[in-house]
Amino acid sequence: MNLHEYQARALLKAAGVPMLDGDVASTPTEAESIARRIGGTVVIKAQVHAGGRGKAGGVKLARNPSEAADEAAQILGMTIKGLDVHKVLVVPAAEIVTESYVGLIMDRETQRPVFMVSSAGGVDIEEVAAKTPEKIVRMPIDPTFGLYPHQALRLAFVLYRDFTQVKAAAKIMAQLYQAFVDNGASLAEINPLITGPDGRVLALDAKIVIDDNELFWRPDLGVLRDDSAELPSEAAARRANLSFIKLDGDVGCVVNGAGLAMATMDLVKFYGGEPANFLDIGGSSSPEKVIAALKIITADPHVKAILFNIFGGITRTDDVASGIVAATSQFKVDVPIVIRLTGTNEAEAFRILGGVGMTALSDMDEAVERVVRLAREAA
Amino acid sequence: MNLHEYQARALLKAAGVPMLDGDVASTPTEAESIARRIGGTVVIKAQVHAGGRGKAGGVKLARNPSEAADEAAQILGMTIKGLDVHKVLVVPAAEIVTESYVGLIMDRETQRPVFMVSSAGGVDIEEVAAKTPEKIVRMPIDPTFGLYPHQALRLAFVLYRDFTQVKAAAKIMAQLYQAFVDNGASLAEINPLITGPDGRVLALDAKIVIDDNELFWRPDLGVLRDDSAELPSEAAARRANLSFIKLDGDVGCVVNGAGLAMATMDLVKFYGGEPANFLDIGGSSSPEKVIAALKIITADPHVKAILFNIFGGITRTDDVASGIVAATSQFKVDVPIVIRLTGTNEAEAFRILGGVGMTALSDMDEAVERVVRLAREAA
Amino acid sequence: MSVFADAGTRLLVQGITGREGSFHSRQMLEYGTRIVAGVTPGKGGQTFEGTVPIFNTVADAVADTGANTTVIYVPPMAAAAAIIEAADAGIPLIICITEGIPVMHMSRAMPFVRSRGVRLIGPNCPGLITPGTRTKVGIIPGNICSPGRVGLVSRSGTLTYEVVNHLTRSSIGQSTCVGIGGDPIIGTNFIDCLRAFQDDPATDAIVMIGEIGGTDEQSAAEFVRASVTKPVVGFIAGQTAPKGRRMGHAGAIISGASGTAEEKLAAFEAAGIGVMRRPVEVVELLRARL
Amino acid sequence: MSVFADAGTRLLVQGITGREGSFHSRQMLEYGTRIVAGVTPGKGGQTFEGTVPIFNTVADAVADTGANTTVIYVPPMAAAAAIIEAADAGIPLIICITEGIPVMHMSRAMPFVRSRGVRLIGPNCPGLITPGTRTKVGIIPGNICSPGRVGLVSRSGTLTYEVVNHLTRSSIGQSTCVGIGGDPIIGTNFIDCLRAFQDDPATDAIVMIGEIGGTDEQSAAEFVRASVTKPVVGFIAGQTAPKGRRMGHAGAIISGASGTAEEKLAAFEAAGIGVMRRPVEVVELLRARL
Repeated sequence: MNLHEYQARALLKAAGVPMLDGDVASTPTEAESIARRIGGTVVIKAQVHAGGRGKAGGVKLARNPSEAADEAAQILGMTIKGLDVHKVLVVPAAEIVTESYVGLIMDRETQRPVFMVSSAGGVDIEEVAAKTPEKIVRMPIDPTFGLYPHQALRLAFVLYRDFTQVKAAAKIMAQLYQAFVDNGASLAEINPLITGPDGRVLALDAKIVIDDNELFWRPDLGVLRDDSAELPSEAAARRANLSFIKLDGDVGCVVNGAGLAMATMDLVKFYGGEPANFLDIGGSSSPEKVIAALKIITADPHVKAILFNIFGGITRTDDVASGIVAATSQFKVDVPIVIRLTGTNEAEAFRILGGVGMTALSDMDEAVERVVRLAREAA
Repeated sequence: MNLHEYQARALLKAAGVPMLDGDVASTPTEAESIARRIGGTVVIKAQVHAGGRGKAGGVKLARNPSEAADEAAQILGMTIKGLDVHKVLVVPAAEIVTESYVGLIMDRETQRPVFMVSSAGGVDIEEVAAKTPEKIVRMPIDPTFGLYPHQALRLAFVLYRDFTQVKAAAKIMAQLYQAFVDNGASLAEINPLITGPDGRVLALDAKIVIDDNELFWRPDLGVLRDDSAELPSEAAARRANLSFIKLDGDVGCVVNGAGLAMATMDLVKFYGGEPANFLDIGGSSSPEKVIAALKIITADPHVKAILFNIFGGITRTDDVASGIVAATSQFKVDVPIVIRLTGTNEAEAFRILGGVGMTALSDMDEAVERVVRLAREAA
Repeated sequence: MSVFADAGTRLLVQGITGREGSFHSRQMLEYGTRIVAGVTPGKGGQTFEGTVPIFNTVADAVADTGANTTVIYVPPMAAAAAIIEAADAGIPLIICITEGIPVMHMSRAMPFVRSRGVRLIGPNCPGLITPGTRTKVGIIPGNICSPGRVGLVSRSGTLTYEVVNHLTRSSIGQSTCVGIGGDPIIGTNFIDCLRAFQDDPATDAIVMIGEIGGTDEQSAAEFVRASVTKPVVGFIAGQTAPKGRRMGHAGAIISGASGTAEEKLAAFEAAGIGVMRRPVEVVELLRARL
Repeated sequence: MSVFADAGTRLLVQGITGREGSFHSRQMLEYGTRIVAGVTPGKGGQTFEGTVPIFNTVADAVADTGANTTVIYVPPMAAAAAIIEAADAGIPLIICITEGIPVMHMSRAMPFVRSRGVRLIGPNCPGLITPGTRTKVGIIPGNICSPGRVGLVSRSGTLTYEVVNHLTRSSIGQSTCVGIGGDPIIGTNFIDCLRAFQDDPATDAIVMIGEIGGTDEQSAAEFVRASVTKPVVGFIAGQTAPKGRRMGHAGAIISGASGTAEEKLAAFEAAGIGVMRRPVEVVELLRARL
């Protein structure tokens, strides 16, 4: 789950990371009063889950409260990379002497949190990584032992020579690491970490991504989710515990397992069709999930035919069959449904479907070929 | 540093360990009002750093507030194993169904905290350990990983069969472990851990010993020290950063290093003398420490002669010499002093002593023989 | 012969009385797996299906039954602790089926698992099955498998069944099928399995099923090139997935230039791995190599 | 030859600019020890005594100077972190002089030290000295030592000097003298040193100096009986200490029945170790055995 900058700031601030005062606003009036409280020139920053906000015009300077209101009004009406801006962050404009990058990711390869720091901060760190990887120092941290003081110090020495700044940065490394661990993050970064004319080290912008698996037992983090930052169908799917991604085709897909779901999409393409979505109902699926999945897919007017591709392992195919029967009795599905079921409890599943006059196939290629043909016929 | 029961209770309570309500009193009136607040029969417990309080009459039942005042008055006037009772703990009298022992020690051999639990609690656990060691289950905990849930559960299953009690005890194990680690303890125990008629699991008595090395950076724990529980000379030595133990002989000893100090005592005995104390001025000693050491030793009227035995390594013998010179110029020392100095900066040390007409020996046996003879002559 | 699980497997089931645990334990028993014990704290002393003794702790279960393999079905929030409990009890092979374990939990559990020198398969995986000895540990449907000499390793669950199904229907039996799981942090990777199959005298050819995201398939291809003499055929799911979107589980994400299907397929081809464009092609590719 | 430190020692000093660190670094340099680097964070780029380069981190120092041994003089609250930093930088031999480190810190540091496979001597120890190569690491006064063929290991600091002094004055030189420290948790124990001396061709006899408290001397005696063929003489300090009182450092406490001087001396005698009743007796006991 992506956090907005203002949310990430709050988590880092709670961990003790020094940063400029600032607050979030939903209206121009709010932005104005925050700007008045702060005094002087402020920056108004769009709070959307998208990179390149500056280039898109989502970050503006305002020299006084009334300019702040105007700029906030402008930005609050914007759409950046398809996402509506509902909130802006108002912070003092900082005089910047140096800009660094400090990031922490959960790394697959080392299976542990990895620090990445670079004195080339403030710009797109991925560009730095691609063009001048030697400018990024990486350090894996063993979560068993945590971040040791000497590790924080070594990272800080990458960024600064002045020992006061080194000590300040080392402290921030420790605070960032703690925030990362305590909030079950998969990414936490400060970019840029700046020094001002007074030599102070401050975090200017923050980004945190929370591991979705943490949310189950961390309702305090779950409430940070901004539903308005997602497509309605994707938000609905998430609430139903479905992995769903909207695509541009016309063949709706309901599959169990991410790998099989991707292979199904690949096969739809192979047979000349275009998938309308990626949808994984997950391992232990209930009839309710199937109903929710059908509702979400049939809400998409582009969908011309729907394919169920279920290979039962931990998923019981009879549960899926019951779900299909229940859904089609609850609401009318206007497009043809092709069902492929095999595996755990498949005899029972075929019996359930047969009970309402539905049939199912056992072969994936056969099912995909048929649903692609039906979609093409309907188009 | 030993904590009193009421202090240990406070630390465990802060960690979440369930225990009966209760409070500490310094006067019979305070005890009376606590007893009134609690209601019913209470237990009045002497707060002294000594085992066997019950047998010494330091733990009494009181059926009402006025009895509580009477018993508190009695106990507050007692001396248990040489220690005056200044405080009593007043707690409700518990109805006990089962009594267990739960302890955590920092273990030399495994170099880690070790849990010891036994369903034979409530009595002297050292007796259980000696007579029926199979009744104590030991489990070392790797502090890198901390106490895992399954370890807490295994320990709890040693004590209880009822799963509700097992879960409650496992939680207490985790809380005890956290309190142990967070407070830098070398020992933390609950004895007894009881179940009452309602089945609840409660800590009835608590004991915590803090590692002295923690106190330097933990002033919050340092304030828990009860100076009145020590001999005045030992308290003075501790404040001067000296390791000092009062003994019954007449040869005062000032030595650097615990091993050499013990060997010096052994040699005093070997030559027919009796050491008046163990005193280690430590590794990096300053003249101030020497002055403090001399003051403490000369305050003991039994001391008939004083031996300095200093082998310089990290200790600079010239610092010690300066300290002896400064001390003897500040106050009169009525008993003879035998000085043995060798090692780091010894030439300078001899020069300093020579400057005030003092001499020193280089050989330990020679010095010990001489001080024993001088003490015997003075006796 | 086979890898990881065989006739010598004495299986413990952690979470045997839960919904998933009890369902799949019955399936494993029916298939023929020797389940010697179950663990559910607080239910020690009871039995499962009248035959399998239940213990309060893994240590008790191991002491009493000599279990040498464990399969974990406990809920996500307790699963990493269950892995650690099993490792602490000295069980040399741990298979964790549970999906949805926080990655931070796994990041903390792995150093412990490694410190005990035990093998973890998963989490978020379907487990493994050795049809020749009727040994199933996990959730792979037994009825789609058949004894034979093809080893299979996969990051995916259901996609594995799809491929195994094609093999069985074409009378190509399997030595062992292993699902390693698609989570960011897993205990056993492609290379571990490839090495085991290479060393297994009962395996003649290997099928590996990967997906987009990460670089495990590329490393595995390099390992095949350098150290595997048996024929290998491979599949990559997500060839048509839009870039930069996360597909279902954390494994399936394309970050930056790394981990695209094209890259992985190129690595397969460079290593001499036969590339399946559709799951069904596994049959003809293997036939051509056996 | 010798143990742990010799002509190949390239020494780093952690805390080289502090009061104790600078004093003893000068002493070590004077004695002849090759100090190749110092570490004091924030003073990187400076030099100590005009010759020894100072670095901000141990990793920098190792990269630049190839230091293979480190000695730690930093204050107690930072000392465990300094041990960990040295181990993390891959220095195979760490000597920690610092006294007063919280035991919990050491309990956390030791698993890290072991995970890196490095040797820690101390903490709260005087270090070691090999007179034959003029290599001194720590605070043992060089002037009391002389080259020779007796190895010495001790839990005590100054008591060690006392014994070494007797040896030197009687023309019995030392191969290496090691102080292992008296804290509850130490990195290197008696047995580690006995094994090293037994294996060292330059050592003909061994002196071990223990004290009351704990069971290390008993275990060491058992090791001597089983595995040491060279003559060993031993001393136990605290024979007259009152029971149940803590003497100076945590090592010297008699808890329960275990760790009394009588017990330890009995173990020594049972193992054929020559027992010194006074430090000075080390000379005649060794002479009788050499």
